[in-house]
Amino acid sequence: MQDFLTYGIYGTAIFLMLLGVYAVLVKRNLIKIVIGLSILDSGLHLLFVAIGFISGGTAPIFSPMAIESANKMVDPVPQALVLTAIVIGFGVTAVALALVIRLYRHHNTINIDEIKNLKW
Amino acid sequence: MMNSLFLLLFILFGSAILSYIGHRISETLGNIIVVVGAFSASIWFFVGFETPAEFSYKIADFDALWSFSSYSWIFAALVSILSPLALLYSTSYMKGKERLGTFYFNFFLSILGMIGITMSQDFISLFIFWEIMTWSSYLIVIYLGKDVEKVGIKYMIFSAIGAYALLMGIVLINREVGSLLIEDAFAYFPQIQFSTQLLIGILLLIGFSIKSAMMPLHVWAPGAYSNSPMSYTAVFSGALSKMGIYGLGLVFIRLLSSGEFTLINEIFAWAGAITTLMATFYAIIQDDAKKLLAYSSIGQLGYIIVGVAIGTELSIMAAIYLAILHAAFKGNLFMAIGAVEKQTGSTDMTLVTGLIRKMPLTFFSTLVSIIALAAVPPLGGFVGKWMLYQSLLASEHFFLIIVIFTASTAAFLYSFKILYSLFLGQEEPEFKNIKEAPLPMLIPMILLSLFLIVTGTFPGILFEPIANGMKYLGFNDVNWNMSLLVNAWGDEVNLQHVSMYIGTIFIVAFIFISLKNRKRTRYVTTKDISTSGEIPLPHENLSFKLNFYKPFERAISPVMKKTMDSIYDEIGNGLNALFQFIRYIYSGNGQGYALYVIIFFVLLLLLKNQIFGL
Amino acid sequence: MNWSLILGITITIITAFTVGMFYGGISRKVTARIQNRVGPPIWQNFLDVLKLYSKESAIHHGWMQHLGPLWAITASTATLMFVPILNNGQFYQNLNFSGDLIFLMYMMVFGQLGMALGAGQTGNPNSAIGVSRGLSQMVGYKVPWLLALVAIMVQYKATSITGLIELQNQIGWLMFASPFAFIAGLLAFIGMMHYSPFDIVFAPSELASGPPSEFGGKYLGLMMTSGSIFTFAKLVLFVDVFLGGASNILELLLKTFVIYMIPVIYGIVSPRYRTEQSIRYFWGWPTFFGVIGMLYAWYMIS
Amino acid sequence: MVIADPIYYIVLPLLTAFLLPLFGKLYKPLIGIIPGFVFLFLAYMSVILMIDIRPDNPIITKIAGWTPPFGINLVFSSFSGFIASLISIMGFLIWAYSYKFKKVGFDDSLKYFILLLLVVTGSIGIVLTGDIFNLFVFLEITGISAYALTALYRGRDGAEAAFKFLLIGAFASSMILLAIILLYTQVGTLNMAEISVRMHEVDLKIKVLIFILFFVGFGIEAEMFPLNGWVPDAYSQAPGPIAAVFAGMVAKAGIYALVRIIYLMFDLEGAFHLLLIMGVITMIIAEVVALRQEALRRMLAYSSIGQMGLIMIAFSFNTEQGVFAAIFLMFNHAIIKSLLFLTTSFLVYNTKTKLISDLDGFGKKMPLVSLLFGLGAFAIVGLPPFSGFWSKLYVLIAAANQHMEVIIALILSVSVVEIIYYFKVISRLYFRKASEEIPIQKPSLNSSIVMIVLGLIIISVGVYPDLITGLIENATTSLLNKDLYIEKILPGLAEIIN
Amino acid sequence: MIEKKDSLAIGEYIKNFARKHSLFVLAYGTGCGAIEIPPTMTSRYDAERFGIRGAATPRQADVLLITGYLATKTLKRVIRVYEQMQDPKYVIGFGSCTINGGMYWDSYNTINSLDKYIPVDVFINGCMPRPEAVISGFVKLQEYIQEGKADGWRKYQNNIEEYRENQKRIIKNWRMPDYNL
Repeated sequence: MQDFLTYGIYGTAIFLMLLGVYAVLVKRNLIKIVIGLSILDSGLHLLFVAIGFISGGTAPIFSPMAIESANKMVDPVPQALVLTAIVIGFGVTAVALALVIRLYRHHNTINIDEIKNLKW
Repeated sequence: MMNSLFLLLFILFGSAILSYIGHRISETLGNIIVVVGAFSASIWFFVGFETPAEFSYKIADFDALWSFSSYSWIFAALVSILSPLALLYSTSYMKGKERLGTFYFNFFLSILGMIGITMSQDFISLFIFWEIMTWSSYLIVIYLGKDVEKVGIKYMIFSAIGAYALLMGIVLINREVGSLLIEDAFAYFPQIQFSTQLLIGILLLIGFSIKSAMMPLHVWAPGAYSNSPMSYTAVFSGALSKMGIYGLGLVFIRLLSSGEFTLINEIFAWAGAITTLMATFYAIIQDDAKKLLAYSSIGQLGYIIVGVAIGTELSIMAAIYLAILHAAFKGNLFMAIGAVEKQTGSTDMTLVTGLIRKMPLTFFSTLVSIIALAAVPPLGGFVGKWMLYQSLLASEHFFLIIVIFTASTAAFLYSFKILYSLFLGQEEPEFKNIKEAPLPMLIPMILLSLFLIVTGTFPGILFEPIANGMKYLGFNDVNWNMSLLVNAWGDEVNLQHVSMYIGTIFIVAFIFISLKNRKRTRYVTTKDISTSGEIPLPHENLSFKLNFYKPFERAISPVMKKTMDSIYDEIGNGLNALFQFIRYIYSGNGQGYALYVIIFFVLLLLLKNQIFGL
Repeated sequence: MNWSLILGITITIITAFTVGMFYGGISRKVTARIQNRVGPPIWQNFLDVLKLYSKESAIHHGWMQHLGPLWAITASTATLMFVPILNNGQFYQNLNFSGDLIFLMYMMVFGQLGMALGAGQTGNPNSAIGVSRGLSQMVGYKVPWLLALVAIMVQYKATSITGLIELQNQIGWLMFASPFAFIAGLLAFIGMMHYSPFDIVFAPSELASGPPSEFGGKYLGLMMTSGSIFTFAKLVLFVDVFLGGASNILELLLKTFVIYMIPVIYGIVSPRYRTEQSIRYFWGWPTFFGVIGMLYAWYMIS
Repeated sequence: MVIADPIYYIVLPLLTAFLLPLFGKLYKPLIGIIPGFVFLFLAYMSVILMIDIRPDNPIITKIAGWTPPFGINLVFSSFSGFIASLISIMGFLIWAYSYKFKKVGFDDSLKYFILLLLVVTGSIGIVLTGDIFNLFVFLEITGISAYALTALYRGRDGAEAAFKFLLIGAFASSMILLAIILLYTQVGTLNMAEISVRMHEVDLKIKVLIFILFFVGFGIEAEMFPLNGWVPDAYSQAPGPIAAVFAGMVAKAGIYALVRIIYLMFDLEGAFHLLLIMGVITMIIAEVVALRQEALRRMLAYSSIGQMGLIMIAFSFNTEQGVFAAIFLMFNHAIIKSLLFLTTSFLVYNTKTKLISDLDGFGKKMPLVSLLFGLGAFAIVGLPPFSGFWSKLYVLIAAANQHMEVIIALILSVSVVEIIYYFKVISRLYFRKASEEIPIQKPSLNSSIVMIVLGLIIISVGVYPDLITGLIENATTSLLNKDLYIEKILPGLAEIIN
Repeated sequence: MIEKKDSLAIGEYIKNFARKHSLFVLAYGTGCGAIEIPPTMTSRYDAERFGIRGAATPRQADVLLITGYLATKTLKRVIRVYEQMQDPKYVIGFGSCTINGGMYWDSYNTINSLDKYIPVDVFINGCMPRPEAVISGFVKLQEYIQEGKADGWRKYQNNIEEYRENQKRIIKNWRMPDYNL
């Protein structure tokens, strides 16, 4: 059960990443591409959090109870990092959406195939 | 305390800057600075040295040493003599052109480069000066803005290929020898592995031979020589190309001296000979005097390359002698053609005609140069050719001698063509008011002509420094006489007898033919010719100009079908198409780029075993 | 002043002139006889030259035309001076030891260049066309000629003619010692004489005699003088190089006459080549023989 | 005595960036002036720090008092310090160049300076940080501000370029993040020094996987082929000085990160081979494509990629000479390519189409700018006596000492291509008649001064390379001496672990 | 003892001897008479035995052979050619046409008497003259040369105005280059 959960989480993370990549590579709609990026990020974040997770572990706060079960304490670092990463991902998404708006105004389309002024 | 060598460069660089500033202010001031600067550098070169002057320093961890060897002194002297003359000529030739400041700046820089090359006793400063010379000459080549893309880029491409071949050789020497001093390289070179020796040798040879316009690598030369202002081309063809010869001499005689490289010597000698022959053929079919001279320069450089590549005592002597002579007569010729261009506005040999009576002194200097070029006794050119043939005979290069002798004979064709087309033939009313070239242009031409005449009888004045310089190349006891040529088998040519005899007979016959019927000998215009009674109209010019050597062209047509130019063009076009294709990689599609990332990533994953040796 | 040298030079030139003129006359006579004519007397050329010198007026189109014939005569006599006329110094030695074969090859062009310039100045298109053809043809025949001479120079390690003559006193005529070189040389020599079929340079009816078409009177006279001297000089050179020279004047005349008759007779029965045809001819069989001669020489020395 | 601490490299610009709108509210011109002071201070501090710094005494700053490996630390070693100083000085110059930013409105100017400050922060942060995750954060700061800067102009296709940049950049960050995650699972730390020490414990296969992820991720910033699709678009669409920022800072930071990863963390022999191969491919393809460009700035962008390829090649030799050459190249490329972009900005601004073919006769119209462009072109193709020559020479010498004759030949043949396209431009500038008279916007005084300063640096380093070689030698030693780095950051750790 | 005058005479004799035996003929062969030149020159009659040979250009020629009628157009050319020849030079009028116009005597565009326009030394009668006649004409010319009587060229020089006048009468558009004779 625990394995199933672990692998399930990992599997979900990888699935999300692949989904994101698929969206970015295949979808022609700029918004969908941005969504794809977000999904990709989410997958990564999930993976990161999952790594730090220990089944049945405690919060990484030093307390007398925690000290005796030090092995059971989940790793705090990934969690901290994921928070940062989420913020960054949010920033990127925001910029991306702003750009999409700009692109739509400029080109009157959000089909990426039609936005190819710069090439070669 | 300033080093005298450093001062020499400083004078040149200062002149460059000052002449730029001077020309920004007024042309006269600029011209004065140019002439004064050029001559003071030259005078300083000849009188200012307490030999042997040396200047050694370290730059970026490389030992560098400046000093004139007796061998490089010859070439430096060549530059120092030719360049002030060309600059003097230039003050008049370039009168009224735009951006003179830039022109003279680059002119001085390329002189600086040449002097620097000859004084560099280490490869690093040699290369630096080499490149300075190259780019400054490039800027002059495209200075007039004609065919900038074609000619300028071609020149730069080939210069770059040459320079980079040189650079590669230099870094390999650095690796093998651990020092960039030329002397060290000579000393340790024999200890290097043979294949590396070979590679270094070939690279250096390619580097140097591009500047001296050897056959498969010559295509830059015709355009570059004919497109730059003639005052510069005099130096370009006369002195700058000799820097390649200088380097070839060093490489062939000092570096590849072990005797295992005879094949390379042979290849280069043959390349030089074929250069000569083909360039001569191309010169023959040109209709523009500049182009003709440009090809002729290539041809003449071919002889010199042959001489250097053969590498016997006499051939080296011949090569250096020819190099000096070529500087004199080709410099003179380019100046003369420049004078024609200046006065008539064209050098198209089918248009300009009958200038002999308008520009007699220009004609005289052209004639003298052409005689020297065609190696007809009793002028200096013959001496060099004679020595070259003798050295080839003595070193048993029989078929080589045939090739270059044929080229030499064919050179008469273009020699005559240039004299005939520009100066002889019927006079054109259009050119009625042409005047002789101004004095600053004439003086250098006359001086060089006198030099050519003197060397015809007394080549010894050149043999002295040459013999001196050849000591540096390892030929210690070079025999020379003031005016007696002796070959390996003891056969000799006494130049004094030759000149005396020719002079005497010429004068006697001249007196005879001038005095005979003197009263009833009269001059008639070139319109008064026997044309089966037909009377040519004033504007009809009957001079035979177009397709002058058509029969000869027909005879040699099989070898002219595919030019080196067209081969390079094909390569260039092919590469361009390929590059254009590569360009489409950047398709402009953002998703595509993202896909590249993924593909690259996947590829790395797939190939990781190969890459990381798992 | 070295009066004996000057005397020798004068006598040599006069001899060469006389012989050359007579040879010219003989060739005209022979031509006439072959064409079933009586022909002019063999001294006809003397009369022609004399007449030309006695013309009372002359024109020139400028200095180069004035000087052109001078160059020609200078070159032809100079060639003569550096060729040993007779072996063993029996005749005037002149300047035999001051020049060698390579020098001579260039010296022989000197006059042509001068003539070409003179002809060029006239402004007559025919002259220029003639010069163009002449120079082109020269490149043609020089190749086998060079091959022949270089083969000999290489094989016997001598570039001076006196050296070659001495050598031939020991080993016999080079004509037999180096037969291929001889054939190449002879074929080239035919071209050098500018007789038919290689006379497109002077083609009288097509080009109005080509280069000399604007030369008349004394200029033409000087040119004819120079031509006859040059003919003799070339013959002597050929005889010296290939036929072992001559030890007395009679032998010399005999040998030169025989050699001279080859181009003459060949010419009489030949039509005219166009320029490129003649160039291709020279670069064909004669060059082939020259190359064979060269290989032979190479084989002999190694 | 000025307080000189590497922490200011991060803190000051970051703080200024966020406070700038406030300043702007107080007094409008402050928007331009304040960043100038910040950059000036950073540049000054760089000089102060660089005077003392030696390979054996890097300055290590512990942020918030946490000692490594627990806290984040900044390492100002000879190498990172050199790059950081370069970036900060370039930052100052670019500020000076764009001080009177195009006379556009308050908003644009504000955005511009904020983003400029952020880019500098991010780039310097990438260089200085000793923590891998921190590096990622700085990379993202750089990235986001770079996307925004690319799209700064509304009139151009900036948004398109920015979006492509973003798309690829997001992939890069994902990969780096994934790599960090994997790395963390393996070594359980994020401090680079400690990672380096613990790296040998990692299974080789995982190690390679992590490496590849890092390689691809940083390769995008380092403009490696085929990950460089964004480069020409971004360079050509961003404001002129920003292209210089990209060439001089962002790309440098990217290659720095890549090199750090390779040299410090992964002792994989194959990494160097891979770097060499990718360097060669990048260089060749970029230069070849540059040859066929019609737009000047795209051409420069491709040329920039080519130079990055050359830098990669130089780094891949893994010898002292190679690293020396590479750092020299980085320096030269930052200076020269910035000069080129800054001058190009003026050239292009005065043409209608921004194509090379429109540049006929600009040598007369804009003598100073054209001259400096020519100088830059001469320098970048490696003609003596300009600074580019020396770095190219050192690369060749390094390659020669590695017995890589083929690589030398390739580098040199590519240089020929480089010469062709640069000289095409020069010949158009100077040796063609101007087609028509368009009113020309002359460069302002401050930008002229900046460009002249850059030109002077090029010439003086070219004539007397020893000006800079001492610093570069120190930097080389510092990069190659991995143990020293670890020892200084984590005293005694190596012994404990081993 | 030979007087100075005698020596001059001897010199003149020798010169004339050479001149007479070396006649370079420039044939102006526009008329039908030109057909007789080839037989004269070739094997059957072989004029070369008298030292007569063809010249290609007027500069080299001694004898100008006018073979037949001259149209007003061709006269101009003939005058030009004649003036380009070197002294001493001789003219042979060949056939009746050159004497009195022959069968073209009343043609509107031919000249009747050549002698009016350029000095003719020897006329050869006949329409057309046979090679024998031609050769006899040449022999006559040789005789004149030896005797010094063939001085048409001198006559032309001395009476140039008169000749010019005659010439200009025929050639209406006198556009000849101004040769200094």
